Amino acid sequence: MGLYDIIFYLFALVTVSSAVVVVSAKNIIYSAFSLLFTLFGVAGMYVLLGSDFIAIVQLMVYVGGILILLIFGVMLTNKVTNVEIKSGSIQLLPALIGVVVLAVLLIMLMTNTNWHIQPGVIPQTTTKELGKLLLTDYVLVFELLGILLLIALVGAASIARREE
Amino acid sequence: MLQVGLQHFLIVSSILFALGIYGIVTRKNAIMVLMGIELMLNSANINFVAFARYGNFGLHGQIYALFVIILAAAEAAIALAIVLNLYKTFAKINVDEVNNLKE
Amino acid sequence: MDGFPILSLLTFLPVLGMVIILFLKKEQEKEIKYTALIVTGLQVILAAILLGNYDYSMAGINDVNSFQFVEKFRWIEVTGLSWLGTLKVDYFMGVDGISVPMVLLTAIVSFIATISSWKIPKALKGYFALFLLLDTGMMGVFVSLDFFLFYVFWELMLLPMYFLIGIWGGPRKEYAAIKFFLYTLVGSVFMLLVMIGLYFSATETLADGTQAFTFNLLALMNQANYTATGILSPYNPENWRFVAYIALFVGFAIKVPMFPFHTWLPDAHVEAPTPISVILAGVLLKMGTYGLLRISYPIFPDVTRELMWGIALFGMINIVYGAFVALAQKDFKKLIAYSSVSHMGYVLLGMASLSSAGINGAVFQMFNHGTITAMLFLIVGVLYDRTHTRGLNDFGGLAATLPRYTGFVTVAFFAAIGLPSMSGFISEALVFVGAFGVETTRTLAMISTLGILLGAAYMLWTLQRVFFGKLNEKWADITDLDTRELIMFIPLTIIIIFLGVYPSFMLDIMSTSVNSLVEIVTTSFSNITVSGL
Amino acid sequence: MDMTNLSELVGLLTPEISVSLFLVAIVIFDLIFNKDKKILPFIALAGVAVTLFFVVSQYGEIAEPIKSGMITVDKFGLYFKVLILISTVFVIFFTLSSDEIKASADRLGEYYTLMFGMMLGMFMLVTATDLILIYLSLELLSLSSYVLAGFTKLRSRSSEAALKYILYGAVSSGLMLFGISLIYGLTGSTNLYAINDYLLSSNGNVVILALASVMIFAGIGYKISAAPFHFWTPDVYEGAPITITAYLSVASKAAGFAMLVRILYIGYVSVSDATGHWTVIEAFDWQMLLIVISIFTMTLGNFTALWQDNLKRMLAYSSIAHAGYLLLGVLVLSNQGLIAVLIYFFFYMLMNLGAFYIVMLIANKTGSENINEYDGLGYTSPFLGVALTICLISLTGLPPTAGFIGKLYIFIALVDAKMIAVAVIALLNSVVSLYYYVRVLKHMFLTKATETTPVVKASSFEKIVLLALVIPILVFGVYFEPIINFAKNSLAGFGL
Amino acid sequence: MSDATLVFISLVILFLPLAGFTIVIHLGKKFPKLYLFEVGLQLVVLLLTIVVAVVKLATPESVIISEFHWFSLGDVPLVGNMVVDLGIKIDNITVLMMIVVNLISFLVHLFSVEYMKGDKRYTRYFAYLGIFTFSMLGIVLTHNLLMMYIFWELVGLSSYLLIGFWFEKDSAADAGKKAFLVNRVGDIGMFLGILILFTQYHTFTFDTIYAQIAAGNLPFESTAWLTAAGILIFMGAVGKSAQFPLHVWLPDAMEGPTPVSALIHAATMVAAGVYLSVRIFAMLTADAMLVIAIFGAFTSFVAATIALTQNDIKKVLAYSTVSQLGYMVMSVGIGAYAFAFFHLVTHAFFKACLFLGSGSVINSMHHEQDIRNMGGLRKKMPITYLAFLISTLAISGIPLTSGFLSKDGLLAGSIAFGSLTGHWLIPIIGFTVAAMTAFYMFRLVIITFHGKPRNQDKYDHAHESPRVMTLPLIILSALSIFIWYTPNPIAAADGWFLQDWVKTPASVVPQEVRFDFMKTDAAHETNAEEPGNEIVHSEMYTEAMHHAHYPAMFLSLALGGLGILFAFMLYQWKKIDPDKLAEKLKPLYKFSLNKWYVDELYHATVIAGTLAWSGLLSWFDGNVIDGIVNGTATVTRFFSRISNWFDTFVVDGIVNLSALISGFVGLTLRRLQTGKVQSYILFVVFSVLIIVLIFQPF
Repeated sequence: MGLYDIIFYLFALVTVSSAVVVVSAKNIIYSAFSLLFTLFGVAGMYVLLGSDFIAIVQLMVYVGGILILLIFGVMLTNKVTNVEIKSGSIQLLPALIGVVVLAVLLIMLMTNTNWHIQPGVIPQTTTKELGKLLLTDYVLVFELLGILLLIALVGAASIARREE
Repeated sequence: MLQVGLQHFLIVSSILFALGIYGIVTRKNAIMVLMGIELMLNSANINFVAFARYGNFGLHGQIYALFVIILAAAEAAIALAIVLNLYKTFAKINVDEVNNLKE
Repeated sequence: MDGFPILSLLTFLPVLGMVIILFLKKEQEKEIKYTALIVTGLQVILAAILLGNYDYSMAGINDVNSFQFVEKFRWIEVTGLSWLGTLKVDYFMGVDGISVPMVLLTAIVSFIATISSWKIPKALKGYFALFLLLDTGMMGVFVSLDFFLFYVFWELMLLPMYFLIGIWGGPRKEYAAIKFFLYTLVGSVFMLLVMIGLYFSATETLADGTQAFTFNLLALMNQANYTATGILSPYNPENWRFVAYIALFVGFAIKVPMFPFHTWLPDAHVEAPTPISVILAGVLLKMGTYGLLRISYPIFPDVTRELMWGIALFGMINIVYGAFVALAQKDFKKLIAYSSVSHMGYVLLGMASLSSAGINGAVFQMFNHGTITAMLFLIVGVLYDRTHTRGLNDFGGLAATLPRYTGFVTVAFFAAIGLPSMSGFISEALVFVGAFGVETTRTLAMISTLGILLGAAYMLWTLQRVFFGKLNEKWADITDLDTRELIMFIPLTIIIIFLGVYPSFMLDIMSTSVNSLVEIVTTSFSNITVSGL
Repeated sequence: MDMTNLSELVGLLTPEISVSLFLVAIVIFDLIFNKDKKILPFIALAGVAVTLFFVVSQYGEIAEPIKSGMITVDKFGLYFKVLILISTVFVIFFTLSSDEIKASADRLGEYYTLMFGMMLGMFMLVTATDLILIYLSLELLSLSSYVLAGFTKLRSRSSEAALKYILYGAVSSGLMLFGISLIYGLTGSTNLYAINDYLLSSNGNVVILALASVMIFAGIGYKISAAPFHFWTPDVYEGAPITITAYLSVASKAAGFAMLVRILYIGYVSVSDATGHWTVIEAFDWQMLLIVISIFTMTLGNFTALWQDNLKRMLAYSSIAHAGYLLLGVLVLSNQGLIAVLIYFFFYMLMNLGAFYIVMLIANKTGSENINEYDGLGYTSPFLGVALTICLISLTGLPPTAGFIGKLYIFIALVDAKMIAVAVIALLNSVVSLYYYVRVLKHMFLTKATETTPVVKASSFEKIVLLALVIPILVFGVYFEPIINFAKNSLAGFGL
Repeated sequence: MSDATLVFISLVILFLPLAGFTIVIHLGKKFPKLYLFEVGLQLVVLLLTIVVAVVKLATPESVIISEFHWFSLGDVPLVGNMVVDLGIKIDNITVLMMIVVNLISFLVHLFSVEYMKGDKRYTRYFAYLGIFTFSMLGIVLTHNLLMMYIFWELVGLSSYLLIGFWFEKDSAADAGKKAFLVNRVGDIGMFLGILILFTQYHTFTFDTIYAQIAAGNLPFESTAWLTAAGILIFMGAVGKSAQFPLHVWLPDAMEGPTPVSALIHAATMVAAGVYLSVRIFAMLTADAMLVIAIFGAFTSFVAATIALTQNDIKKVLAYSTVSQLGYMVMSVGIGAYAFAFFHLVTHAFFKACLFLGSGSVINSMHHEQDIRNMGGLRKKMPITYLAFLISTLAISGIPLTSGFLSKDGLLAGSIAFGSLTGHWLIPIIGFTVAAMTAFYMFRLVIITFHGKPRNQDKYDHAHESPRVMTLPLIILSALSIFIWYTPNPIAAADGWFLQDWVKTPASVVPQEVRFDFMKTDAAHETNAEEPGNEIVHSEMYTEAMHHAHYPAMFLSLALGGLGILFAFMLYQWKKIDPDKLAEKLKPLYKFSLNKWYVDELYHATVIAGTLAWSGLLSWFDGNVIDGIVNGTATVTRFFSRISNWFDTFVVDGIVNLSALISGFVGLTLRRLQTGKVQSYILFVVFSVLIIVLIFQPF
């Protein structure tokens, strides 16, 4: 068990345990902050998997964008004077059964499947290669995502905007 | 077994996925549900990157992860907008209480 | 008559009338009525012209060359459909001895129903528009020679019927209407499946020499046209012909209506307004038996032969059961409705014998039942118009105040009983001659004679309860038939008696075709094994 | 990839580019003509027209499918694009007379923008042959529709619909994404052709393949509202503005089916014989899955619809049931079935749009879609009554309406595949469906009009739009050759 | 006169009454005098009939057949051209029967002019008479079974109309219905018999069928079927001729106007059954004949016993009619073909006379029908009395009357039959009935016309009927004298009637199923091959008949005389007190009778044993036979109610149940739609899991 492994387990532990908190904490703020750790953990995984660029993007977009957005959402939907940030849970038992079965099934399959494993070179810097791919093979998707973001912008604005 | 390989990442992603779904179906607060969705997407992303790394499929997996992250952002934005709007109309955001449309 | 599309005209004239009516204003009631009257009158004239030009010596059934007034055009043709090759649907109409009586019947009954509709209380425009659409549907069924076309017409009359019962009907009209609709739809969906199955089982040679799957009924009657592997092909050892036959049979049987699929009929009849009951009993029920003769018999003669006893059994049950139930009725209209069940049983019984006399009798009985039952429903309608009740025990002694009406009632009732000199006798007698003459159905025919007795019993009992005995003072001052009503009754009476005295008029039309049908149904598709599920 | 590839790509994507440009144009015009938004529908219509031009010209040029990277341009896709464009035109027309949308007239720019966003998503969806692109297109489509479903945001039911829609959609697409990731892990690619190659050559790992397939199907099932992935449908259909409901029920469902056909017939197929019958890989029994799903879907849709008093909701369930019928065309795994799906969709589009339009016109007047509002309507508003009757009869599948032809073809495909039992179940289902469709007729015609019965006068524009839907229903009911030819030609170039 | 002319005139005879009916029924309302037209028409018909009869009987051997295709079923596969013919056959029997029908019909027309006067449907009555005459003539003239059946039913219709003529009375309407229905039972049998024959021979024509049978072509290749066909067709006669057990309608039918009873329910229609039996005689096998004989004998006995006690003048006559019809039927069954027909003719006249006589009495007594209220009428109504008496003598079989001739022959036949086959019961019954007949008829005469008036008030108002009513009586009673039939008042066989006109046709059935005495002698072998060629019976039978003639004559005379004597003893001379007799036998009754029968006991004055037996049979008739009819009706109604219930609840129920289930399924499925999106999502997750677990190939 080398350093790599130890780091993995560390990240895995952080990711999973904070994810557990995310989905179980009563206080929504706790959940949000746990999500931060989860996202960090996942970013760490990316690093371990040799995709530094994705890790950075993960941090920037998720932590810097999505998470902040969520926290804003929490704040906007709870009046300051009447902070009701605790939230309950519903249908725990069926959910637990379903999720446990799902998890066991998934883990069994993940471990028992004969995956296509081929040791290959790990690129040192992925950013440039990614950039190239993005503008050649995936240029179509790239453009599409542009429009998607525009749509998101327009849509979010349209919905969230205060009506006169 | 302890030697970290593809399976390990996959197990982590599986757990994240399961937890994500758990969060989605159990949390009352709409925003917490959204967090669950993010967990789901993250788990898929781990898969993509891990498969790309271990299967030597090139960088495609990473690209997919990138797309998904962007998409997740867009989705989160719209979802939050909808939640905010819901809050304005219903003055509540507990998903289970928003059930006027049924049967 | 060459080239003159008389069948299309007959079929679509009512649609034309409907369009005219739709363009009229709601308030122009007179114009609307007369349009309908003229259209149906023209239909009668056209039917008469058709009969005048009809060549009695040509058989039809499965040979296009001996069909008459044939109109055949390529309607839909799509080529190059992967392995399907060509998909085609023909606009294919023609008449033979089995359809001509039905065409006549449809024209006559529609005309009389139009007169009977004269006093429809509300929404005349809609009523007559739907009525004419219904007319087209019925006529179309009887002249179509392409299964697809047949099916389209078959379904076409469902909706108008639904509305006609549902809007202009009695107190439980909605229930009756939807019941009718659902029942017949169940039947027709099975028919649809068989139609598709047949489509994939036989091919027809096109003008350019290629083979194409076909809906052409005549092509489907030819064993040589079947492919080796078609699902309903007799050459396919694992064919589904038996099942398909049953499915098709159920589809038609619901329309007939055959026990135990008959329960829609009393409801529909009782709730429908008089003219619609007339149409229902007069024409619609015949579509079922006509379908059996036109489609089931010649296309599945092998299965027909296997199942003739079963069909006869159901015919017998219809006869006896219908009569028993009729006997118990307290509602005049319901009684007539059940008598229809009983009388249609004769048609089934006759058909089941697969003999010339039986089938001739069956077709003739279809016509006769059409006219007689139409009259019976008119009779109930006339009485209901005046008294607003149909309870058999609410009347009594009406013969004293309504002598003219009672006269027609007596004629109609005795015609229904099968009194000689009236048309019903000949057909029923032929049915029995046919059914008795074949060993398979002999016992059933003998049991069915019970129906003759019971039929007389309920009819005479009704006659007695309603018309004889002490006059119920409540109805002391109701009026006898007026001219309009006479106009409805007289033609029917004349037809009933004329055909009773001179049945050749009708039998000559059909006998050539029927004999050909008997030949086909008893001999073709032999040497093949019918396998079940 | 060099510039020739790129220009080739541009050449192949003219319709999509057109849509995108008009999308941007709408945004810009919306900003310029801030006060008067009347011009926007015309820009939208122009956009549809131009796009239609490109689609049609592409249809004429393309003989064989052209595969380029993540997309495949073929007539099959173009058929669906035509379908989508036609329904877009009608939805724009609907919008013009929708009171709901008029109430939010100041956000009309967003409305059309998002509609074009949906359109673009659908276009990409029917063109894509790469799972990632499929996923992203699906998301583009979904994101736009989430917003549109909640477009009348001040109405609580609209907001609720949007929330449910997005949560449900996000989970479904999340499942699909996870499935895609598993497929990617198994095959090393997301390209359907490559996946197919892999699946044909390898025969291990069947369990994980099944899981991935089902997860992907969850995404598809959500889009086509197949049970048990349909739950969002009734709630969202009821909550969303009717124009959007109509659009979702037709166009977005069409795109979903195109996606299903692509994935199934490209990704999973193993043999396609000369007679047009297909076989899928043995590892996962797609056919049985689809049979079960289809029967379940139509049964659930029909039986639940029996109990609906809200017409919009009833139509939602009916559209679920129709998804079940449409699945029949897919599951027979034959060209015949695909033709049936194409034909069915065309007719389904006409009748469903017609029905929704009338429901909308009536709701404009009454503010409600409750069936009791329809009592006696056939007398006060005969035109609408008759038109709705025709649409509903067509939805039931009775001749002589187009709906019958659609059903007929589905059953032709079924009988051809010897799936008699399935056909019988489907037919009995259609009998059940009759009941609730006719129930509307009952309320319209069999119940007498009272003074509370609204008199809904359709404007001549509305009448023309309605006639443009209803007349084809009747005409195609008796003369359907052009549509069959169209479908057949579109399938001739189906890429494999 | 050529055959063609004869046929033409016959057709005119057939259709004139129909024309009369059509005209009178349609115009009768406007022109009430049209009844005269109808009467005149009937006179014309009668005259034409006489012409035809005279011409035809001049050449007794000839048979004229004229037929045409009624309809055809075309070229039927396996059979060839199938044609259904209608046609008429004029032979001696036909013309004799035509005379009977038309003569009585005319006389009844005449009688009715006065009798029905003042009725509100006066002209319609005559129209109905017209259609009856038409129908009856159809039966007489036909040469085939189908036409026979057709007119058979039409006769039933006219009978229905006439019985129920006073439909305001429930009893009349009921009786009409009952008559029609009971007849239908027989008709169905007849119809089935016809079907058997048609199935085999594809024709309805008598002669063709007989030719085929003679050629050895049997129905379904079996003599049993031939027997069955015979018995089944005979069932038609059972109904129409009111044979046991279908005789119940006839007494009720007396609800109709009395002239109608005379015409239809005494002379003509009810005799149609006998006529039919006569027509099918050639194809009857021994078994069939025996069945017929037993039916006939039993009927005659049952009816006679009942007639003993009846007090309604028309009921007595009705039961006597039933009894006499039983005689005729029995006579056919025992092979005394000629005497059956002979008795038919003679009975027609004297029974019509009796009925018209009773009508005359009833009319003058202001519609009083109970004989207990009559008496002494011979002084008030001498002509009626005389006519009635002559007819009564005839029916009782007193020499010099026609009845003596026919009855004697018939009884001789029965003795011959008994001696040849050992079935002695039949002659025994025959003679018993003869005695009873004489008794009850004289009882009727004595009670009605002799003695002292029992109801002075009614008696005072009674008067002799007008001439238009007495004339028919006179004519008919005159026809009850022997001279019209034979010059020899004690043996009919020598007369022209039997010698020249009516001859027994040869049987066509295979030898082995004939009675021994009917087997063809070698000498007749060749003749027998040609059906229709009328020959007398075998030597054996002729000889037996010959031997039986005198014993039969004396025995019947003795018994008849005894009966009459008894009647006189009881009623005229009061040597025996009928009431006392009844009193004596009271205990025999008690255990089985209710009050109504006690009443009957008081008024019935018959000898002890017969009395008890009569009451028992009357009870049997009222409760068992009618009870069976009523019981059948009850059971039928019960069944129909069950069917109705079944229809409403089971058949409909299944339909509604499936609708209910549909609804329930919908309701359950609807519950899934909770409105909570998270539940939906959970459902989706579970669905995915379940699908994977089901569809993955572990």
